[in-house]
Amino acid sequence: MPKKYDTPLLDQLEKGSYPSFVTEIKKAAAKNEQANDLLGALEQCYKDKKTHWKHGGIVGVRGYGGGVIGRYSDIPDQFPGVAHFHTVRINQPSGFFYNSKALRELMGLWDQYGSGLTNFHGSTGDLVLLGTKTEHLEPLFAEVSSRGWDLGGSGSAMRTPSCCVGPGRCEWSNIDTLDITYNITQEFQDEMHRPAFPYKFKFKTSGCAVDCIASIARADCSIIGTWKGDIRIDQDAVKWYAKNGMDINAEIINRCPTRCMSYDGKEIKIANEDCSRCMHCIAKMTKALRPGKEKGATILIGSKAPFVVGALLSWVIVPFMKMEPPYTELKELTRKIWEWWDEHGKNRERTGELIERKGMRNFLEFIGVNPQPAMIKEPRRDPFYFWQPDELK
Amino acid sequence: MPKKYDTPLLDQLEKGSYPSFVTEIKKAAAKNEQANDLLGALEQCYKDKKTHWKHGGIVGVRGYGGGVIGRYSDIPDQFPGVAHFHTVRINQPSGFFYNSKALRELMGLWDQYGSGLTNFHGSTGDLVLLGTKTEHLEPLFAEVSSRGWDLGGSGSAMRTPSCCVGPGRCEWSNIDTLDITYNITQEFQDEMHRPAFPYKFKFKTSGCAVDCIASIARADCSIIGTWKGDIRIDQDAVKWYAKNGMDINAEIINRCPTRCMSYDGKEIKIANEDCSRCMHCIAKMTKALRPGKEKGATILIGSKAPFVVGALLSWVIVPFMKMEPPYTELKELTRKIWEWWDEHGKNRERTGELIERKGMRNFLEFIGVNPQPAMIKEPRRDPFYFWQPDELK
Amino acid sequence: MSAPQRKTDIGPPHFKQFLPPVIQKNYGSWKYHEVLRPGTMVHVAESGDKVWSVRMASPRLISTDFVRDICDVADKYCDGFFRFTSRHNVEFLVSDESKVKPLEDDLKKRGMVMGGIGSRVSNIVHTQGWVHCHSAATDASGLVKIIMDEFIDYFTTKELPNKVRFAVACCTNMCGAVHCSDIALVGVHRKPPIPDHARIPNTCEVPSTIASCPTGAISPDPAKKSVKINNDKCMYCGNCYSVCPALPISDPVNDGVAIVVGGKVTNLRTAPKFSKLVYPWLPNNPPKWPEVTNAIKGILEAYAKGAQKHERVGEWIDRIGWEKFFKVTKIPFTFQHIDDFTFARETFRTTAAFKW
Amino acid sequence: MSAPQRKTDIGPPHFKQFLPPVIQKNYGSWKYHEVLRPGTMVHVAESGDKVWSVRMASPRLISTDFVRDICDVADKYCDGFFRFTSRHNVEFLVSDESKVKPLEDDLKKRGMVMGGIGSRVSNIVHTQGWVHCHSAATDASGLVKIIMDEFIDYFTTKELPNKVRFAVACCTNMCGAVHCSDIALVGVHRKPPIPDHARIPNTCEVPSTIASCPTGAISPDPAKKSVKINNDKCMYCGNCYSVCPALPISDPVNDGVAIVVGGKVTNLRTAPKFSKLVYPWLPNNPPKWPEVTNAIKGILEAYAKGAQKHERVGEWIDRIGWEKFFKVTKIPFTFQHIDDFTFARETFRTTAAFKW
Ligand code: SRM
Ligand code: SRM
Ligand code: SRM
Ligand code: SRM
Ligand code: SF4
Ligand code: SF4
Ligand code: SF4
Ligand code: SF4
Ligand code: SF4
Ligand code: SF4
Ligand code: SF4
Ligand code: SF4
Repeated sequence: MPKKYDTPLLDQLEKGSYPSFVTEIKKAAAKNEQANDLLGALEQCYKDKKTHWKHGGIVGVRGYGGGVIGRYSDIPDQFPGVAHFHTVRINQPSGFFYNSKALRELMGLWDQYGSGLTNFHGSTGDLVLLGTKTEHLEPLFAEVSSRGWDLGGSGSAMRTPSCCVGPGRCEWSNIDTLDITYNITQEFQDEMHRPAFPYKFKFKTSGCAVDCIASIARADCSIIGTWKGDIRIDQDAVKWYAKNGMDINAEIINRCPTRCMSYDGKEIKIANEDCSRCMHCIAKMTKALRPGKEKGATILIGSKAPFVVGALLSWVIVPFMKMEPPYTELKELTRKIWEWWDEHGKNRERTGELIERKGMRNFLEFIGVNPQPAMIKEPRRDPFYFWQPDELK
Repeated sequence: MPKKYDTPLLDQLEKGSYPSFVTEIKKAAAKNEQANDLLGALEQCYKDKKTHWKHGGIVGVRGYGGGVIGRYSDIPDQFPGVAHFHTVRINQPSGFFYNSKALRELMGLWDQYGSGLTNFHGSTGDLVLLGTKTEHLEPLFAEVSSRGWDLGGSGSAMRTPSCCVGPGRCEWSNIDTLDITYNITQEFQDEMHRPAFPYKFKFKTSGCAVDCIASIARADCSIIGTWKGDIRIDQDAVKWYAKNGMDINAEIINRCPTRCMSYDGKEIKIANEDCSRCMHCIAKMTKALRPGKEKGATILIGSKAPFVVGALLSWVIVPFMKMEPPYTELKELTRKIWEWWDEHGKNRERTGELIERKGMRNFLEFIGVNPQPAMIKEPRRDPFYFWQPDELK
Repeated sequence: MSAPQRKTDIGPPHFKQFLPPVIQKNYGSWKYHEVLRPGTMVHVAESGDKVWSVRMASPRLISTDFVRDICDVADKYCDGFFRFTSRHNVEFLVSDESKVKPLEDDLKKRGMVMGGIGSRVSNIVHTQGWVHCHSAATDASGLVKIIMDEFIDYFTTKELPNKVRFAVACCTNMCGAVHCSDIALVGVHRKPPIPDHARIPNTCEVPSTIASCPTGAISPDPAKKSVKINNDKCMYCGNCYSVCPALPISDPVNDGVAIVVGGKVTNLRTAPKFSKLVYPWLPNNPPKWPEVTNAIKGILEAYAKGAQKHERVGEWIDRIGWEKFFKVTKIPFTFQHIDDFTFARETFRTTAAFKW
Repeated sequence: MSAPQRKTDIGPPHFKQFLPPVIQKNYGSWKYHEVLRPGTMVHVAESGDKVWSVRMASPRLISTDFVRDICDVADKYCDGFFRFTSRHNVEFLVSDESKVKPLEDDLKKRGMVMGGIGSRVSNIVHTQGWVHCHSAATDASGLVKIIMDEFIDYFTTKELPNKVRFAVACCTNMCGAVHCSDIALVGVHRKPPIPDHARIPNTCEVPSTIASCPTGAISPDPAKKSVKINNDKCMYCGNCYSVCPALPISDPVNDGVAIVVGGKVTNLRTAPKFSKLVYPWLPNNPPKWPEVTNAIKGILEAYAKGAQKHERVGEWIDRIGWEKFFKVTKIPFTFQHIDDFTFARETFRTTAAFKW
C-alpha cells in the first residue's frame, strides 16, 4: 500500500525510546487500506484537536447482541477506508496466555478481514481487533469461531471476565483465578452474548489482595483470593533478609497496618488474629512469609467508573467463600444478584448504584446473606434507620 | 409545700452516689407548687414511658422574639402546676463565671417568679430557668433585666454564643475567648432577640484545638484559637518528664499525627513546618511545650445535629484570622455569611446545609475568601466540575 | 410592688466582674497546670501566682437551693467566686492554698462528689427529656443519673486510657453532643406516627406537615382533610410531630435508647470524629434502664482493657477495626448498623483487608 | 472460498493449551520469585523448577506484524509461549535459563524495551481516544507515548519508592483505571454542548436525551422540537452527546486534560484509594502535550524525593497532607479542586489541625 497521507504531527510520535503506536499503524498501513486511512484520519484529529468519530450504530454478527463496537467516521469522504471502522472484541484466554501458533493464525485472519491493527488488550481484557467494515463481520466471525475463538461482551450484558496470572505463575494465589474465569465465562455464555441486563456487569478475579487485575476498582463482581489460618513464617529466610540489608522494622513491622507484627532482631512474630491479610509483609518478604492454608475468596460487589454520581470501589459482600469447581456457590450468588438487579434496576443502572438506591438490607436479604461487620468500614452515624414489623413488639 | 405525689419510680433515682436531679426537684417542690407538680408529672412519664409535654406555643416577653421556650402539659388537669411550664433562657456570662452575690439575687427572683428549678447550663450554654407560667414572664424579665441579665436566643435567630474558659484559666488559649464571646453577643443583640434568619445560628469559641466547648461539632461558626511559629520547647522540662516516668516515645513522639517530632533520649525536636498544631504533645507535656507566638484563630463553619441529612462537623473556611478587639474582620465575615444565607437559605436550612446545596464556590466567592488547601481534607475525586466564562478562552 | 425598669438588649453581665482577682491579674498569662487529685488541679501563672480549681459534680437540673449552697461554699473558701464547666460541673476557684483541703473536706461532708479531671469520665452533656420536652423518646436526666452512679469510680478515682465523654439526647434532634461523643445515648422511636384524623384538619397545616418529612413518607389524604403516612418510608424521626402535634409518635413499648460510640471533638492526634451506631435499640426501662447500663459497661470495660494510653474510644476502635470491636464487645451486628442513608457508600468496606 | 462452519457460544480457548509445560507441571505450586533485572524475574516452584519471565513494553495498539514478531521471538526462546500482563506488557516465559540472556539480547537488537518489574513505572492502562472513540476529549495513545518516552528510565532502570501506576482515559467515562491510579489523565470538556436544532428532531429522542443529563441541565424546547441546555447547570460531562449525536461538545480550544493522583488498587498497607484532582485542566497540545508531561514530572519528582520506601503516591500524600502536597508541588489550588458534587461534604476539612 503506498503512503497516502503526510502525517507531520504523528511522525513526531515515532521518536523517543518507547515503542510507538504510530509506527504500528504505519506498519499495518503499508499493506492495508483501512489502516492507511486510519493514519490520515488520526492525523486530522491531531490537527483539529478533536475526535472525528461518530456514534456507533448497532452492528454485529448473527445470533449475538454484542461483541462488536460499531464506529463511523464523521468525514468519510476524506477517509473512505474508515467510513466504517468497527472493533471486534475477541474473548481472551484466561490470564492472557498464548502461544505463537494460535496467534499467528488469528493475525492472518485479521489481515484478511480487518485493518491489521489490534489492542492487546482492551482494558476490560478482550483481545480487540481494531477496525473493520460491516460486511467483513460475518465472514470474520465464521473464521475465528471455527478456530476456537469467540466474541467477548459489550452492551448491557455480562462483560468479558478477566483475571490475574494467579496459579499460572504466582506464589500468592489462593484460588485458581484462571479456571474460575474460564468456568464462569462458559457458564454465562448466553448472558454475555445476548444483552438482557439493565446495564453492563463485569467480573474480575485476583488470586490475592495484591489485586493485580484491579478487580476492586472496576468489576461489578470482584473475586479476591484470601486465606484463613496463620501466616507461615520461615525464620531462616527472615534472617536472610536481615543479612541482605532489609530494615525489617522500617519496611515491614512499622508498615503493617494493624500493627500485629513484631521483630526482636531475630524472629518475626505475628498476632494472626489481628492480621487483616493486606499482603504487605508477604509481598515484600516473599521468601520468608506465606499465606495461611485454608483458601477461599472474598466477594466484593459494585465498583465502576464515575458516571453518574462518582466512582465506586467494590464492597465486601461475602467475606469468605470456598472456591472449588464447579463454583456452585459463586454461580448461585451471581444468579441471585442478577435476578434482583433485573427486577429493580433502572436502565443504565449498575449493580452498585442499585444497591445504594435500594439499601444494602434489601439486597442482602434477597441474596440471602447475613449482615456482618466485614461489610462495613464503620457503622452508620445517624440515628435514622428502619425496623421490620417482625423485629418489633 | 406538702408532699403531693407518691413517686416510687423517681425515688429510686435518689439512691446512688451521684447527686440526684430528683432530690433537686424535691428540694424545690418543698416550697414551690410548680416544682411539686413537675415531680408528679415526671413520675407519670416514668410510669407511662412517654413524655407528657405538648408543643410549645409562642410565648415570650415584649419586644423579644425569642429567649423563652413555651411548654404545656398534655395532662394539665392532673398536674395544674405545670399546665404552662415555660423555660427562660438567661444569657450566661462568658466562660460560665459567677460570683455568689449575683447568683443569690437571681435565684431569689426565680423562686419568686418560677419553679425554683434551673439548668446550669443548657447545652447551648444558657443559664436555663426551668418552668414558669405565662403571666410571670413579663415581671420576671423586668426584674432580671434591671439587674443586668438579658435573655439568650431561641428560634430562628443567633443563639447564645459560648466559649471555653480560655485566658481565664488555661495556659493554651491563643485568643481571648471570653472577650470575643462577650463582644459578639453585644454586637449582635438584635439578631439574637428578634429571629429573622432562615434557622438558628450558633457561635462557639475555643482557645485552642483542644476545643473544650465542642465548637467544631455544634456551632454554625466555630472559632478555634491557634498559632503560627514554632512550638516553644523547654528541654529541662522534657528531662523532668522523662525522669518522672513518662515514656516519651510511646506517649508523645509516636502519637504525633504528622510524625514531625523526634526524641533522642535527651531532647525533643520538632519539624514545625510539618506540625498540624493538633495540641497532643503540648497537652500531654504542658510544662515542656508551649504553642508558638503568633496568635490567631481558625474559623470553621457549618456544624450541626443530624437532621435532615446527617450531622455535620464544621469546615475550615478561614485558616488564620487575627483576633483583636473590636474583631472587625470576624464581624464583617459574619455579616457576609448571614447576608448570603438570608438570600439563599430555605426555611429551616442551616448555614452548613446551604453551603452544601449551593456549593462551596458560591459561598466563598460571596464572602470573598480564596480557595485554599486548608479547606479540604482532599481534592474532589470525580472529573465533574464547573468553569466560569472568564476562566475559559 | 411595681416592677423595676425593664431593659432590653443589654446582653449578659460582663464576665470580668466574676473573675477572682488572681485571675484578673494573670489573665491570659498561665504557664502550666498540674492535676493534684481527680477533683483538684492547680494552674500556675507566668507570675508564679496559682489558682486551685476544685471540681464538683452537679446533676445540672438543680434547685435554687443547690445554687445557694454553692454560693455558701464559695463565700467560705474562695471569696464567692466559682464557675461551671462546659460539662456542667462546678469549679471552685481558690487562690489561697490553705483553703483547698478544707474546701474539699467541706464538700465531702455535704455529700458532694469531686472528680472528673484527667483521664476519667466526667459529667454528661444532656438534654431535657421527660422533664421538659415534647419530643423526647426517653428521659435524659434519669439516664444520666444511673450511668454516673454506675461509673462513679471513674469520676472520683479510677483512671482510663483517656477522657471518656458521655452524652445523652432524648430524641434524634440530638440537642447536645451525641453525634461526637465517646459513648452516647439517643432516644429513638420505632413506629410511624399515627395520624389523628379528627385533630389534623384544625391543628395542623397540611403542606408544611408534608414538607417536614425527610423521606417523603407523608402525603395528603384529601377525603379526610388529613395526611397519610407511608409506613415503608417512615424512619420514625419524629420531625413531622414537631410540626403537627396530631401525629403522635410515642410508643411506650417500642421507643427506646440507641447507643452510639467512638466520636470525639478535640483535634488531638486524630481529627474530630462522629459517633457510630452500636446498639440500635435498647428498651426504655425506667427508672434504672438496666439494659442500657449493662451495654455501656461492656463497652467501657472493653475499652479500658484494650486501649493504649491516650487513645480515646474512637481511636481505639479505629486501631483495632470495627469488626474486632464487635467481636470483643460481643454486640450483635444487625441490618440497622449498615448505613442506608445519604452517605451510606462512604461506610461500606472497600478493601479485601479486614480481620476475621 | 466458502466460509468455515461458524460456531457460537463456545467461549474463549481453554488457557491450559497456552501454558508452557513448566507451568502446567508447577501450576499453583510456586514458592517465591526474585527480580533479577528491571525486565526479568524468575519464579521458583516448590519442586525447584523455575520459570523466567522477560517483560517487554508494548504500545498496546499493535499491528499483526508486531504480534508475529513476538511469536518469532517466543518460538526461538520459549517454545512459542508468552503472555500479556494486565498492563499490556508482553512476558516471554522461559523455562531454560540458558535462553534468558540471548532472549534479552535479541529483544534489545530489535529495539524493544524491557522493564517495568518492581518499584518502577510500568506500562499505562489506557483507552481508545482519537483512534477509535466518538466520545474522546483527548487522545490516549499519544499521551501514553509521550509520557512513557519522558519517564522511560523509570521503566528500564531507575527505582522509585514503590510502583507508580499511570492511567489515561480520553473522556469522563473513564474506561480503564483512572479513578484508582497513582497518576492519571482524563480528557475533559469545558463548554456545554451546542444543540444542533436542525438535526435533533430527526436524530435524537428528546426524553432520553433529557434523562441522560446527570445535573438536569437539559429541558425540552417544544417550539423547535429540540432541547435547551441550561449552561449554568452543565458540567460538560458529555453524557447527553453519547445519547444524542446532535449535541456536539468537542471544543478544540477548551477541551483538555485533567490530572488526578494518589489512587491505588492494591490492599497492601492501606485500603484502595480513589485518585483526586490536582490539575483541573491542561491544554490539548498534540502531538507532545508539553504542559502535561511537565506537570507529571513535577509530581513524580516530588514523590521520588519525598516518599518513604514502599509508600505509593497516595500514601505519601496522606502522610504529608494535601495542603503540603500543593505546597511542595507548587500546583495552584483553585475552586475546581473543592468538591461540589454529591459527596462534597466528605472532602471538607473538619479539623483545626492542618499544616501551614
Ligand atoms: C475499548 C475500551 C477502552 C479501551 O481502549 O480499552 C472501552 C471503550 C468504550 N467504552 Fe468503556 N471501554 C473499555 C473498558 C472500560 C472500563 C475498564 C474495565 O472494564 O475494566 C471501564 C471502567 C469500569 C466500569 O465498567 O465502570 C469502562 C467504562 C465505560 C463507561 C462508564 C460506565 C459507568 O457505569 O460509569 C462507558 C459509558 C457507557 O457505558 O455508556 C463506557 C463506554 C465505552 C464506549 C462503548 C463508548 C460509548 O459510550 O459508546 C467505548 C467504545 C470505544 C470504541 O470506540 O472502541 N465505558 N470501559 C475498553 C473495553 C475493551 C475490552 O473489551 O477489553
Ligand atoms: C434546652 C436544650 C437542651 C438542654 O436541655 O440543654 C434544647 C432543647 C430543645 N431543642 Fe435543641 N436544645 C438545646 C441545645 C441544642 C444543641 C446543642 C448546642 O447548641 O450546642 C443542639 C445541637 C447543635 C445544633 O444546633 O445542631 C440542638 C439541636 C436541636 C435541633 C436540631 C437542629 C438541627 O439543625 O439539626 C432541634 C430541632 C429544631 O430546631 O426544630 C432542636 C430543638 C429543640 C427544642 C426547641 C424542641 C423543639 O423542637 O421545639 C427543645 C426544647 C426543649 C424544652 O422543652 O426545653 N434542638 N439543640 C438546649 C438549649 C439550652 C440552652 O439554650 O443552653
Ligand atoms: C473546664 C473545661 C473547659 C471549660 O471551659 O469548662 C476543660 C478544661 C480543661 N481541659 Fe478540656 N475542658 C473541658 C471540656 C472539654 C471538652 C468538651 C466536652 O467534653 O464536651 C473536650 C473535648 C472532648 C472530646 O474530644 O470529645 C475536652 C478535651 C480536653 C483534652 C483532650 C483529651 C484527649 O487527649 O483527647 C485535653 C488534654 C488532656 O486532657 O490532655 C483537655 C485539657 C483540659 C485542661 C487540662 C486545659 C488546661 O490546661 O486548663 C483543663 C482541665 C482538664 C481536665 O478536666 O481534665 N481537655 N475538654 C471543660 C471541663 C468539662 C468537664 O467538666 O469535664
Ligand atoms: C504480571 C502482573 C499480573 C498479571 O496477571 O498480568 C503482576 C505480577 C506481579 N505483581 Fe502485580 N502484577 C500486575 C499488575 C498489578 C496491578 C494492577 C495494575 O497495575 O493495574 C497492581 C495494583 C496496582 C495498584 O495498586 O494501583 C499490582 C500491584 C502489585 C503489588 C503492590 C505494590 C505495592 O506495594 O503497592 C505487588 C507487591 C510488590 O510489588 O511488592 C505486586 C507483585 C507482583 C508480583 C511480584 C507477584 C508475583 O509474585 O508473581 C508479580 C511481579 C511484580 C512486578 O511486576 O513488579 N503487584 N500489580 C501484572 C503486571 C502489570 C505490568 O505489566 O506492569
Ligand atoms: S493478584 Fe496476587 S495472586 Fe494474582 S498475580 Fe497479583 S500477587 Fe499474584
Ligand atoms: S498481611 Fe498485612 S496486616 Fe497481616 S501481618 Fe502482614 S502486613 Fe500485617
Ligand atoms: S479549648 Fe484550649 S484554651 Fe480552651 S480550655 Fe480547652 S485547652 Fe484551654
Ligand atoms: S502539636 Fe500535634 S502535630 Fe504538632 S508536634 Fe505536637 S503532636 Fe505533632
Ligand atoms: S434532644 Fe429532642 S427531646 Fe431532647 S431536648 Fe432536644 S429536642 Fe427535646
Ligand atoms: S416520623 Fe419522620 S420519617 Fe416518619 S413520617 Fe414523620 S417526618 Fe416522616
Ligand atoms: S474513556 Fe471515553 S473516549 Fe475513551 S474509550 Fe472510553 S468512552 Fe471512549
Ligand atoms: S454535558 Fe453532561 S451536564 Fe452538560 S448537558 Fe450534557 S449531560 Fe448534562
